[in-house]
Amino acid sequence: MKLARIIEFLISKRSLLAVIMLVLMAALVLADIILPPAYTRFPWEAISGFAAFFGFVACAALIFFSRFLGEWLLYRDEDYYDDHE
Amino acid sequence: MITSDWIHPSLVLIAGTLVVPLLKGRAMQTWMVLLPLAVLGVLWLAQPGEYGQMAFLGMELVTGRVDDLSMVFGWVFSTVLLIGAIYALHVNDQVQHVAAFLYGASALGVVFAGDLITLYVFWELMVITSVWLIWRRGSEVSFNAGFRYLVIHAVGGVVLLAGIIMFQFETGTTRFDQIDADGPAFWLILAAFMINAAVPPLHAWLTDAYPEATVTGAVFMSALTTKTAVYTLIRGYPGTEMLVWLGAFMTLYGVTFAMLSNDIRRLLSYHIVSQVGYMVAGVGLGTALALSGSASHAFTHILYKALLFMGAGAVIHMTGRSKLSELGGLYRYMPWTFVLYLVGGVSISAFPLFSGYVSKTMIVEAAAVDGRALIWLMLAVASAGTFLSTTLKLPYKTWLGEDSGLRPQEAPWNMLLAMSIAAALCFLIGIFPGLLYALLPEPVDFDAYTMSVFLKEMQLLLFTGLAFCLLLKYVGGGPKISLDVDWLYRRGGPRLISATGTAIVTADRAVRRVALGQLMRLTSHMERKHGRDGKLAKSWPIGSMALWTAIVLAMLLTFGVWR
Amino acid sequence: MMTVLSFFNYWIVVVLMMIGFYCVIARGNMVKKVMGLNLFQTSVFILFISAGKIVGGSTPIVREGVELYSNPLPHVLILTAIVVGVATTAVGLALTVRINEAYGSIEDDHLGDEDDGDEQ
Amino acid sequence: MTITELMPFSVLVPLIASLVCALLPGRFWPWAVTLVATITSAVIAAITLPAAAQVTLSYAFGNWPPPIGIEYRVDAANAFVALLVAGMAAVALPWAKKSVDREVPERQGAFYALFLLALSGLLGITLSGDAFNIFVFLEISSLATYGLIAHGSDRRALLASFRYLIMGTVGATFLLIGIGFLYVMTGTLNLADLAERLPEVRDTSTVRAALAFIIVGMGLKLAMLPLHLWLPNAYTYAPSFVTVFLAGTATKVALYVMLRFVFTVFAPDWSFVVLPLSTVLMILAVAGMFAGSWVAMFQPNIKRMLAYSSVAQVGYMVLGVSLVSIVGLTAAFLHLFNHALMKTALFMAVGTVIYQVGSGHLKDFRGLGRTMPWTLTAFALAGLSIIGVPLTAGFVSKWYLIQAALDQGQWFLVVLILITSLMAIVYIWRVIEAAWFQERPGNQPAAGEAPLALLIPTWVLVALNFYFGIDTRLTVGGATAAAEALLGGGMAP
Repeated sequence: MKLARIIEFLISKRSLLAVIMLVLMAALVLADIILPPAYTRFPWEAISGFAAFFGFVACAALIFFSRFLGEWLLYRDEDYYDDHE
Repeated sequence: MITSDWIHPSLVLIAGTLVVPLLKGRAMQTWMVLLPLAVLGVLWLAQPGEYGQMAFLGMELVTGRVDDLSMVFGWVFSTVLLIGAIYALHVNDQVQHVAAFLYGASALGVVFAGDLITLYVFWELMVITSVWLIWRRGSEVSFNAGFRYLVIHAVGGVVLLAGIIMFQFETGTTRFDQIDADGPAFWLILAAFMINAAVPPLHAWLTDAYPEATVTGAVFMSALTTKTAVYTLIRGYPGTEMLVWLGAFMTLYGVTFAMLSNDIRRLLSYHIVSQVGYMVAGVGLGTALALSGSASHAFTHILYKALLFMGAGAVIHMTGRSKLSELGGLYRYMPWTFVLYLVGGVSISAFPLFSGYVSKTMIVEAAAVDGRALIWLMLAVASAGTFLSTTLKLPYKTWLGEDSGLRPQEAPWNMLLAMSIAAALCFLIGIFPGLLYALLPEPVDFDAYTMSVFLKEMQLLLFTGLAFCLLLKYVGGGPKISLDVDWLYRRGGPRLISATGTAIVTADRAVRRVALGQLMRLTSHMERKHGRDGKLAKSWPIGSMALWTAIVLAMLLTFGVWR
Repeated sequence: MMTVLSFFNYWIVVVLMMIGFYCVIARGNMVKKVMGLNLFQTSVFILFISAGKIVGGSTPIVREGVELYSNPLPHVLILTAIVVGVATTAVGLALTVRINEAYGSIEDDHLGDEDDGDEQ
Repeated sequence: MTITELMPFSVLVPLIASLVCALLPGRFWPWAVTLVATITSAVIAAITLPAAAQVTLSYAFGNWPPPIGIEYRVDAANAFVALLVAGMAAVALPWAKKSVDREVPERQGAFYALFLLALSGLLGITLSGDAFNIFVFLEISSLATYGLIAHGSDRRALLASFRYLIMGTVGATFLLIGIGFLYVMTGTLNLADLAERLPEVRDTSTVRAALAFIIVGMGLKLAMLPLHLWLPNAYTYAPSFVTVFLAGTATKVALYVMLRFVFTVFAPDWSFVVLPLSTVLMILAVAGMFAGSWVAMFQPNIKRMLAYSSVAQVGYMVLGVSLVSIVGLTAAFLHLFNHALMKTALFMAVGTVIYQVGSGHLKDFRGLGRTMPWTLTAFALAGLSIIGVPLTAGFVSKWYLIQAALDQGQWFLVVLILITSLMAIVYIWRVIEAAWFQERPGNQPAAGEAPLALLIPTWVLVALNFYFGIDTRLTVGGATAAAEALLGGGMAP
């Protein structure tokens, strides 16, 4: 399988890929700082790199919130419904 | 129903489906591909207008209304039928094929229905055909899930019917345009549409049933039921303020519960809820841009969600496992499925160059134009969450991550072909959004590929990815299920019913004891004098019948005669 | 007092009817039930016939010297109703015989209980 | 021979044929004679309906002019019911042959003679324009029915028949009392004549009592809750064919008699005012709809389940009546017709299963969907009609019922109708679930598909359910004409 080997290759170079990604992300934020904001319909649209910050925070919040929700209230064993149906 | 420039596509499909049980093997497979192609051909020939009028109970039915909005859905439904049929070619179960095609026919019937009665008939038909796609999985779990699905939609159907009746009574027509009734008719019809659109808390049927459907059936289901509901909402309820908030809430609800899911198709089902949330919010905004966004998002969503369900289905089909906690390291064995799935993943996450990008940004933009800051933020969080679970968590835990020791084959050719077609369409729409926009009812004044939109979206997504990589060990999961609203009727409801049942029985007994006691006291006096061994209060079969007769007669006489 | 007495035929009807209906309700024995039913029907017959009586009227047979006849129509009707009543009684008694053969009892009191099954 | 002269023969033909039938030996000839007589009746009724819808037909027996002689007076309402009764009998008879051979193997001459008597009695009730004549025909059909029910193979059939006899006689006697009161007050028995003379004397307690007695008496025969207690057992233990026939006809005719008295003899603007009739009927109807559906959901015996469902369906009809409007009465007549179609189809399907399997218990339905697909599909489709799914006849009548309720602004009735429809889904579903989703236990004999003689009539009725669900001209037209004939084209307050 040729495709499998390509994926294998990519995985073996994952630190390099990570560096490339980080550079790319830095470039995105830089671009956002350099270019003037197209709209300022919301106050945060004027802040450069807000979307990056927001994405990071939103992701972290979702991870922790859902985990909290699960452990606090919603998680049950997989056979929870079995014994009554 | 048939005129020179209009053949009802549902009719074509139903007629064609009747042939399916007669066919076998290669002939059936050919037929299954030809039939959706024929429907596409019929749609190609369709001209805008209204066709198939019939009189029924003094109302005028319009079985075929062709306009731009119904055509958008018509096109995508028949396309996904073709893709789904190819994906299911290897399945040797005619019941499933018949059910799937009839299900598609009913969904088409709904979008081309020009009046509420026709809509209702196809709406119900959609339920009773699609439930077979769940039951044919053949397990007890899927039977129970299908049954709950059936019950909820039966209730939804009754609600819809009640709404239609009141609508007809109020407005004197059953024509299906924007629902401008007020009072119960408005709310009942809206509630029925919302059940099918899986708006929380009426969504649990979806996440309960879809993961238990057959591998191929889930592909059709993911595409049709919720999107017909989106169509009816666009048609009937544009600009309903409540829907903006419900939609935004849906997007967050879906992504949150998706994070908790262990079953891969349950995870994807919660993302249906989340994605439909965007469309519902768009309907609620009600501006031309928002409605175009909803329609086009439904279009792209059907394609990429089908692709995701096909990818997940291929994994289930080849490994027999569906739990994230039992999967892992499959990339060596199913690399094509992996890559094609990822195309779906980046599409749903709205990466530039893929289909989700050109439609979702439109709804978000519409929210921004409307100046709704909170809605905008909620939708943005949901975007991050979508990327997080469908494109990062699920593929990571399935194809990469810890090796589960599974050594499956690559999926069969027809599955890969179907996925490739869907992936190609996702890509095509992402690159040439004009093709999609041209189908929409309103001219679209929106360009997704401006630097500002592009930068924001890329930052949002890539930094979500960064957070995922850093916080990987905190991501929830494991062999657990999470409770949802369905708990209310799976556990809460039965408990409540048995409690009320006991209460009713006790109350009934008490009332009867008191009533009979009174009666006995009354009659025992008579009895001591007149009866030797007779006891009036004893319940003889004939005695009680005759007694009731006497009671009713006495009632009528006292009320009516000796006033 | 006079009015009550002048309607004495209706009082008889009412009393008979009540007795008959009470029998149907309260008696478990099927033959007694049929008898109660007979009594009940008979009371109605009396109601019809007494309504047809005209004070001073003779029997409705055409003969010399009589001008005033009672109304003959109720008699004719009740003749038919009596036939119906007899038929009902016959069918009822026949059924009672068959029930006695099948169950060994004609007490309607919980007769069906011994059959297991689907009566709730 | 004009239609007016032909009309009485729909009653006379089965009456005379029953005498012939009682003397015939064997199994074929009684059935054949019955079939011919029934079809003749049905054809005459079919010819009568269009003519009666135009103008009220009147036939005087023995050339004694009414109101002295007995008159057959036929307008759209009776013609509609008569066609229903004779038509149902004609459809049920081809089905009867095999089923009766199995369940009543001996003395079929007498059995079919009783059937013909019952049929002729029911037709007589509908066509007669004379109050006492109605009572006599009521007793003829009832006595024949008791005999028919007693033919059931289970010994409980005897008990059911006896109880029905007592209750039926009480009901008929109540009717007789009512008629007696009316005669005392007006001196006439002719319905049309009564209607003319009553207004002078109607402010008396006697006339009011007459109305009360007639309503209770007919409520008994109609199985209106709480006077329905005789019905479940009678339907359950009677031979399948008898159940098939009675379910479609007997209660309908009783409803017709009640309507005839309440609407034609007493004017509705009087009868619904002196007694709180509208309220009483509505409460009883709603109670019947709920209680019948509720009990049906838990019945292990399918015949019994359908019997309780009939109690619920009678509730729908009475509900239509209680609304006292053209639309409400139309709904009642429509449901009277449509319910006959669906319930007959359902009982036929169950009877077919009983023919093949020997029992009508739910547990014996398990796994039958695979081995008897045609029978069980017929059951499921007729079940759709009783639920009231669009494109079936059941939908049409419920639609009109709901319209009638809405016209009166009774929103809660709409909700109740829809809830009881959901309950109907439950009890029909139980059978479908057993037939298709459960395995046949190994200790039960496998059953093959039923013979065509049973399947074809069942499917004809199923097809009619769908035909009248789509093409509603005949049913809605007939029902509207019947309702207008009763209400005199005007609206009651």
